[in-house]
Amino acid sequence: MSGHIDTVKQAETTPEAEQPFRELGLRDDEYARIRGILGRRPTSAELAMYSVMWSEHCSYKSSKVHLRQFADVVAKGTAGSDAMLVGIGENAGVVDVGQGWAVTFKVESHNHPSYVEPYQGAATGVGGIVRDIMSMGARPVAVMDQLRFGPADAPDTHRVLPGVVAGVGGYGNCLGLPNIGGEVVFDPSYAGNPLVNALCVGVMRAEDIKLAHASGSGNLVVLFGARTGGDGIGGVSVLASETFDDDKPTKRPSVQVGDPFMEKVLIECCLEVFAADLVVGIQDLGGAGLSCATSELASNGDGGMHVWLDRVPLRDMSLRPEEILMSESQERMCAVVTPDRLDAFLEICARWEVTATVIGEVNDSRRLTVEWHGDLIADVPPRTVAHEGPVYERPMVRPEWQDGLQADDPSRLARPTTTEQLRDTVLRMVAAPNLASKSWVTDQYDRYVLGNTVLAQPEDAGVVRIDPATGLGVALATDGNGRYGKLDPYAGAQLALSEAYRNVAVSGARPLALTDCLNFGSPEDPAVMWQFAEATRGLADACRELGVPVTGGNVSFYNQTGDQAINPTPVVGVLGVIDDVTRRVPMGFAAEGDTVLLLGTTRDELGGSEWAHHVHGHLGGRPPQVDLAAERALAELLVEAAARGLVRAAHDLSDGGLAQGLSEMVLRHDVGVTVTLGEVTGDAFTALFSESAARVVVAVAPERLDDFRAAATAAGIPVTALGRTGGDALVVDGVFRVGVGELRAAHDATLPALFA
Amino acid sequence: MRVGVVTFPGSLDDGDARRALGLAGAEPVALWHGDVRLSAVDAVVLPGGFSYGDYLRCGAIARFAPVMERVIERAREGMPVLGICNGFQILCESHLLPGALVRNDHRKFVCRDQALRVESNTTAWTTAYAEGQEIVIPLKNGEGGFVADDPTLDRLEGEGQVVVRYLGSNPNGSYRDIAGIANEVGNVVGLMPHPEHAVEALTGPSTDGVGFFTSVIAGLVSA
Amino acid sequence: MARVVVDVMLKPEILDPQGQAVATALPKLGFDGIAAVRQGKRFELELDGDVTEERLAQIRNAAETLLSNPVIEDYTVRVEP
Amino acid sequence: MARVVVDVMLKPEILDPQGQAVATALPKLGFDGIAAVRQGKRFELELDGDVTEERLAQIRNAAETLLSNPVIEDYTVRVEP
Ligand SMILES: Nc1ncnc2c1ncn2[C@@H]1O[C@H](COP(=O)(O)OP(=O)(O)O)[C@@H](O)[C@H]1O
Ligand SMILES: [Mg+2]
Repeated sequence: MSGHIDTVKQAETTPEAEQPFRELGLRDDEYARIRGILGRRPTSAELAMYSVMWSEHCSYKSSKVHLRQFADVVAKGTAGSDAMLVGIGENAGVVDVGQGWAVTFKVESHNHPSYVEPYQGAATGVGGIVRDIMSMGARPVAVMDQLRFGPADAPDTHRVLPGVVAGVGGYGNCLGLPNIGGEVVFDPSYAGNPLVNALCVGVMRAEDIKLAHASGSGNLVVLFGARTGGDGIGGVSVLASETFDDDKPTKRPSVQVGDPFMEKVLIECCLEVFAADLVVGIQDLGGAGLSCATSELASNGDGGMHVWLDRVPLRDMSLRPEEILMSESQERMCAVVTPDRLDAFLEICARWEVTATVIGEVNDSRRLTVEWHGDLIADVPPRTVAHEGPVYERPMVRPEWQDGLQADDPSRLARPTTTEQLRDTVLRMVAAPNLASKSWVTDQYDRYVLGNTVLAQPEDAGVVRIDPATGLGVALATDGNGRYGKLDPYAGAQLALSEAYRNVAVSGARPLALTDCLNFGSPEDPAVMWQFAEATRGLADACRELGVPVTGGNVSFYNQTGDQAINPTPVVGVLGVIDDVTRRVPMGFAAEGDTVLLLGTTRDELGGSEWAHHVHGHLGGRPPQVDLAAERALAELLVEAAARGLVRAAHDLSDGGLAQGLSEMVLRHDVGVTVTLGEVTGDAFTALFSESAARVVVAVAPERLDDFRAAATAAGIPVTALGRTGGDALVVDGVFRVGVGELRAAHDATLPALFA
Repeated sequence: MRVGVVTFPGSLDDGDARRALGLAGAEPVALWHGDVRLSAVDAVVLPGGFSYGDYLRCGAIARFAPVMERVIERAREGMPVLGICNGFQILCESHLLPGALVRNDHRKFVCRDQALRVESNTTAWTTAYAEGQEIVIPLKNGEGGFVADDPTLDRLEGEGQVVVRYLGSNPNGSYRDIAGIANEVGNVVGLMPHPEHAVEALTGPSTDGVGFFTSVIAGLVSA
Repeated sequence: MARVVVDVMLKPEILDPQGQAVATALPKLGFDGIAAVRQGKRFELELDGDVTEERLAQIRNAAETLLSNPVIEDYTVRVEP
Repeated sequence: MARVVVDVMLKPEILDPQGQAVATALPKLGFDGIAAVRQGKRFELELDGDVTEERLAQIRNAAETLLSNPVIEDYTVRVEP
């Protein structure tokens, strides 16, 4: 133990001591508020706790006022919200999927750490979201990853991408969680600001939901998992160095290193503990470590907790108490256990060789008190730390460039006209980094483990069976298009939701609920704040119309270089339920002689399109029109068609339009197709590359065609006959023919050539 | 027919192996790494995963688990043992099988549907296949390159101990495209690919993996 | 031909799950009295020709940028006798 | 406290993809004149108390059975000054 420990007693007797609150990221008025709450200056431990818990990351101080709209959607009783068992505010939302099963899922960002140390940043991102899911009492069953990088050929992308992918795989594979999908997107706006989001989904019986609540005076708080080291507390060292301690602070790493093996045994340990019903409440340790876990547990429970901080098992004996409170060491969990169950709890931990230590006790003091070798070093009302942080209505201004951007329509761009040019464009587009095969990435992820993966990449949605006895399953898809977001953040967010929703529906699952990760620039920039407000408003409005509530998510601000913010990138993950996974609909053409139909309406919509981006480096105009009523009707049709076995394949159209959609359907099983574009829309180019929303291509077996058409008519969905499957080429009648081999070569070569 | 599946800390495919055995008609028995006795099982599967995180070398620490002492002893007496992926690595570390498995030559984890040729159908785990039969089952590993010195490789080839071989492009730099081998007697088999992930059409690329499990059951029944 | 060895170890404050796994395994196998284990990487570089100060400086540069990640690792460079 | 270092390297005849990758990367980054690179492991063992002959023999045993796989690797054990 080095140096001097700041106690509550000292704080009372030295009210004027200088404190480095600004270095810890607190504003003058925030510091004054803390003094007001406590009626004295905070101790350095208290200052550490408030500063991390009141940070943007933990307190949501800039986003809170906007996120409230999501809760309002639920409060107003959207169709679908009755399926929600646990909503925003808990570690993750929980949805009732029927037959007594509940599913919890959430997407979260680990952007900045992945930029600093790609492998460990991405790995610990997966680790963190998996613990969130465990803290609901669920067994994690699958993960997904949403990755965004600068241009595919930029040097920094080459530094970051291989490490990020290896990290996602290294951690997830070692946990034994199948990776069932995700995204890989390249755009200059992410150069220097890669986005690494990760999603986890877990399953439990509805009655087994656990919450992060510390109730019951006398119950014990047990910390279990890895020992605590100095991980991720580079920032707090100022507490030691600048005021209270003359000793030179030991070096503290700002990077966290993950130990997936420890997390794997932690998962098994938790599952046994849950099965034996040994915990009252449970909480993962993520950002803000013990500060967060103890204050949230206490604040959600009966309101009081005492912690013996010196009992925390350490990896680094030089850690000071305030550092222990803030350490973000990975692979740790906190449980609240009744005294009579403690031995049983510890026995399970011992069997898995997991260190477990009683570090605190629940009481009815309404205070969170922290003791260090007999001295009281913190004494705070827990709600003021965990839930009553500052809330800001940040100024917002619609950027003055927005009008000019929208006016810069892609209609001025040169379009291919000859059949030769169209053919070239198709081949060029399937090879574009954003549209090319992602196998180089996804082949590094285990999609088979656990034996319940029914659909995974490159399918539209990941589908996992959750009950082998009945065939009940869930589907998940995530989407987000930052270019659309930049052109119109309100519509961009709605399009992200529309696409994920449609991807779930094409697989045959009924969309139920969503999670989101809102990746934006600095909230202190009024233009960014406007984008954020527009995106959240768009999302909330769309939730209401589609009848799918937001169950939880994450906000990541400050994704910018200098004053250049990333494209506003709300990533939306939609969860659907499918009662019988054998009815799932895959994306690829699987048989010859099926009729191929286009559902939905194609307009001349190329603003923000992949074509404008890849061929012309252009971003301008308006994104495709949002049509939520059409999306909803289309989804209902697709879910019905799947249940009745009417379609053999279905694939949604998005980036790259019909050309890309058909190419992917052909390449899935090397079954060709011949189509005519005459009835789609005016000219072949628009038909092939427009990105109009609410569109899907289906393949229907001859004997089901009448039934399907009747169902589509009843649903009011426009149907255009495209052609028939078969052969070994993608043939657009009268325009061009591309052999499967040539198409595959173009589609498969891009990523290996860039990153091998 | 009771077939044990050992769970080490970090085992991942133990549940899948039990499921596959059940589908094939055996009674799967969960064994724990700390067990000092093998509760009356007729055969044992060492499943895939990352035992002890694979931090030192794959399988290096698991080999010293208490249960392995009995597994090694019984294997030497002729009990059928199948090591899949991490299990294969453990068998090599235990010297029940020759050679070793090293980092993939491309240095990446690889998960793919792998075409294989069954080279030997005389081991305890492959009698259900025809010699030369081509099958597709998942492959997923980071350290799947089989290596051994030339005399050992020649002996494996000569004695018919190469059980399955990769078809198409070599996925990991394995010497002589070897995907799985057996000991001299044929009761101990190690495989990098995962037959337990190819037992249901719904979740696997095929059901080609079932044969490994029905083989051992048939052998035990007739024994 | 000369040989230069670059040792790369995780910084002491960084978690080392690999070393920890070895440290836990050793006593179980009856090897006692080992207080801690750290596991790192060892690179053996064979040079064409002699080791000059300039080439050593180059190798130090490579150790810093390619062979190690300075955010989490330290390295040492030495010429093997 | 004494420190013993165990170096474990792949045998020369075993393919070393990691060393090879480093060897290919070096010239691309402008580091020339490196004929070959091998990558191995370095274990630093901190002992409670002194290094005796008996303990060194123990550690050699651990290096042979646990820290290395003699089928593919060689090891060296040395006491750090
Ligand atoms: N980082 C990733 N991790 C896992 N799967 C991915 C990743 N990136 C892309 N995929 C998968 O590759 C397929 C194609 O991706 P994408 O073209 O973005 O799909 P969509 O256009 O339907 O959103 C999908 O199945 C997707 O889940
Ligand atoms: Mg899709």
